[in-house]
Amino acid sequence: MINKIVGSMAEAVADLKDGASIMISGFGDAGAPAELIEAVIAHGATDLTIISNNAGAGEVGIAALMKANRVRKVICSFPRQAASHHFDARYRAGEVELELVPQGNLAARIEAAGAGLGAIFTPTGFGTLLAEGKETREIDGRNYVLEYPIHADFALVKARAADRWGNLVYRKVARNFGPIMAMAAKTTIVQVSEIVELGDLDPEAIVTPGIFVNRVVLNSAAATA
Amino acid sequence: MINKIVGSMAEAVADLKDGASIMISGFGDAGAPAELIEAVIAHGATDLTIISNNAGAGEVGIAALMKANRVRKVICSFPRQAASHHFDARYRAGEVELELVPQGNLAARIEAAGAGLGAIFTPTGFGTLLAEGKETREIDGRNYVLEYPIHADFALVKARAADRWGNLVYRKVARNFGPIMAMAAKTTIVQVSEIVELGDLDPEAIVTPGIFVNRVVLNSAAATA
Amino acid sequence: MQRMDRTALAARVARDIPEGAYVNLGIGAPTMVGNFLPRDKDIFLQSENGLLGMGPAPAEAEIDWELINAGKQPVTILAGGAYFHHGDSFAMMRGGHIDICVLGAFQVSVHGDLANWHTGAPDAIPAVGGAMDLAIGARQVFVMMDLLTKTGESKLVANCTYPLTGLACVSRVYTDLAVFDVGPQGARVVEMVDGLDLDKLRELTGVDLELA
Amino acid sequence: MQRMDRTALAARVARDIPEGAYVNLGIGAPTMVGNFLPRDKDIFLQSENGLLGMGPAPAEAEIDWELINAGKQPVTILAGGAYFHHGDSFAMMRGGHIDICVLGAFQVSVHGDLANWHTGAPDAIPAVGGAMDLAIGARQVFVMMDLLTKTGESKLVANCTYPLTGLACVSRVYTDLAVFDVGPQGARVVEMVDGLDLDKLRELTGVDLELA
Repeated sequence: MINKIVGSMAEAVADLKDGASIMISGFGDAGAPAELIEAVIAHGATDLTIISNNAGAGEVGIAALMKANRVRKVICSFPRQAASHHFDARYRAGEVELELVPQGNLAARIEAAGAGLGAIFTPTGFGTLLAEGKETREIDGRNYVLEYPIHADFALVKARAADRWGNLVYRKVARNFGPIMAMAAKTTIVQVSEIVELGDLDPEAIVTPGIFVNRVVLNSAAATA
Repeated sequence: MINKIVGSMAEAVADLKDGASIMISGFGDAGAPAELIEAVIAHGATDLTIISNNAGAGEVGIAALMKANRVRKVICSFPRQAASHHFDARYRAGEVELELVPQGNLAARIEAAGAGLGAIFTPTGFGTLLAEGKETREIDGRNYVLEYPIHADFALVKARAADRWGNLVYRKVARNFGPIMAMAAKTTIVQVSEIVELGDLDPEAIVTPGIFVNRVVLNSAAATA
Repeated sequence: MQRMDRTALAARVARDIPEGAYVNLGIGAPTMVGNFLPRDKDIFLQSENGLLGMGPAPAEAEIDWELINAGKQPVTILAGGAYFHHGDSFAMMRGGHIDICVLGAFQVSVHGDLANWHTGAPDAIPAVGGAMDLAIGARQVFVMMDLLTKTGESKLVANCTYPLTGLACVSRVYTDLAVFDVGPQGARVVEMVDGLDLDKLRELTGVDLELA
Repeated sequence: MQRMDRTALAARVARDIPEGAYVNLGIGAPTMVGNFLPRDKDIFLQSENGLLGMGPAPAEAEIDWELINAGKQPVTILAGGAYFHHGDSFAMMRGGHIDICVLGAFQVSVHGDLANWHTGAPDAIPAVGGAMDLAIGARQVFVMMDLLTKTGESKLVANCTYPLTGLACVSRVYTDLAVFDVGPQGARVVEMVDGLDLDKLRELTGVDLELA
């Protein structure tokens, strides 16, 4: 019997290594796997590359990783925001490298990794600073930039519910990067607020089939969501 | 008030032109919009390019288009099958051109069109006859073929249910190419066996949001499915 | 001459959005356009974080922090709305499925180049979000901005000096003093506030202008 | 020497599929492998037409022609199964998420090249389906075939003469007479039917062979 449900957040991230690349779902707080990130901090892994839309705000989640100085590099679209002070400080001190990627290219490059493409020609960013030095090509009268897939060792994802095979459904806009990150990482770890029996999720409405999920952990503190 | 529901199959395809490119959903009969194809035959448009997984089998659907000699070119992955005699005859007579595409490249090229990518490097087909003459590149130690998006003037799709904004849900494996074709065509026309009120479809479970759908028509003959 | 305030400008932009349009409203001032869309018409608001059919702000008691817009403000979903992931959301933009997006700007060139993500200041921490995807993806890009900076320089320019967001992507610029069409032919004045004339506008902007 | 029939061969392949594997079974003989997978273990069958968690054939009364496998035969879905569209289905393959696929073949080279889609006959109408995607996408590609053609030629070859499906993609070849590992080091014999020895097998195939 295959049961992808593990007993604790700590167990879920136990095999993290220093230097790992980690995708983290979320758009702001919605969909951010805060409890898994806490477990990463407790685990102690450092020199991490974080791939996420933001670089953390406030004091929890990615911001806490920043504060603990565990991050070597951030690949994201929107690092600077209200309360991104922990990232800002590390960045200004030269302690964290930033690869700034337009949000849609971030999504498309993550999708390309999940789908096994070698590279994609995307129109986004052509002629801008963010395409400097990159290969470009005119195709059918339009200009494109060649962008490469973003793979990761781990994806940390927040979903609403899962079964023991790792099938996932999400909640409202907390879905955001979860489904595409789950496809792009070697090991996908998901925190959910509900575990359901096999067959309880409508096969027509499963958003992430279990093939893309390695471990599921119940966030027992989830009062809402 | 926006209401994408049209009154008849004939009305749904009324603006077809000779020479149009048409994506047609379905994998075998599952998901094939047989009644919309009948309307295309009745409409009379000819010199069509058909993009579909198959090139028709038996006497209805794409096979009937073949029989009526309306098709100039087929882009598909699996033309030859039991009962593909109408395609076989046209092909052997030199009356229809065939662009044979591996099924996953067909899907990926349709997705690229829907997502606005200019081209993709795919590993499928590298070193085979189907990549002859195509640009290739080694990326991170793996070989890829450059493939271009497949756009179409129309997509004919079969779904299970729709609302007046064109939101769609499908049924079992009849889903297949429908969602990606809906995204890749200038005009997407969908036949469904049920029309529901706005709000009746669960927003978490809508597979094709209405933004990708132009017209919906009820297949009133749909006893099942 | 009577400048339009932000509210009036949002209402002005809203008047150009037809029923049936799929629309993305950028964060900041463009979000206000939503308040002026006619409630009796079906206009579809897309939010880049995975929502189509976005409704107005909820009552305090109904706030759900997993139902927010791209500016991270609480919103609602209309009957007929749908959720989707980020890949599909940006496919909507990049694939040309969004009819109109409304963005703010630091500068717009008379040919439609857009600069709205980075001041170019050496100590600035840049952030781009979805601006570049929207700029080149939406069929029509509307910009909403003050015509002049606080120090009186025109933000409608012959050539952008700030780092670009997208090339030749803006079609219309709504400002507090005038509305312009921009594009290959240069800038055309669609309308001006009372008390302003073409010569005065040329003087304020320093760019070639014709009436539309 | 006792050739394995198709049924025995399917059972043999099934023994090498571990619990937890995500598996795609090609159309034709490979589909039979599903009949020999242990029912008490969770092995996940993917069907390229948009189904994961495929179950056995239904009773006659339960047949649903919108629940079919890639060979267009009626199947069932297990509790815990999921439907998805063709884009996601082939992302599963191409993206390396399928652990094992089992395919038939016209020829396999000792280095793992696969030819299984086209005889190369000038009058043949070619069809490729998902074979090329599976060949290069699955982490392990198992081939299931007779070792010899009806006229006695080996289908395990030094170099394929039929048009290729994929290069260096096959890891293991299950035949009626022997099981081979193929790859960069050439072909290694994993097992043979009773009454066969390495010399005889070298003679039958005409290729370099070593014991694994």
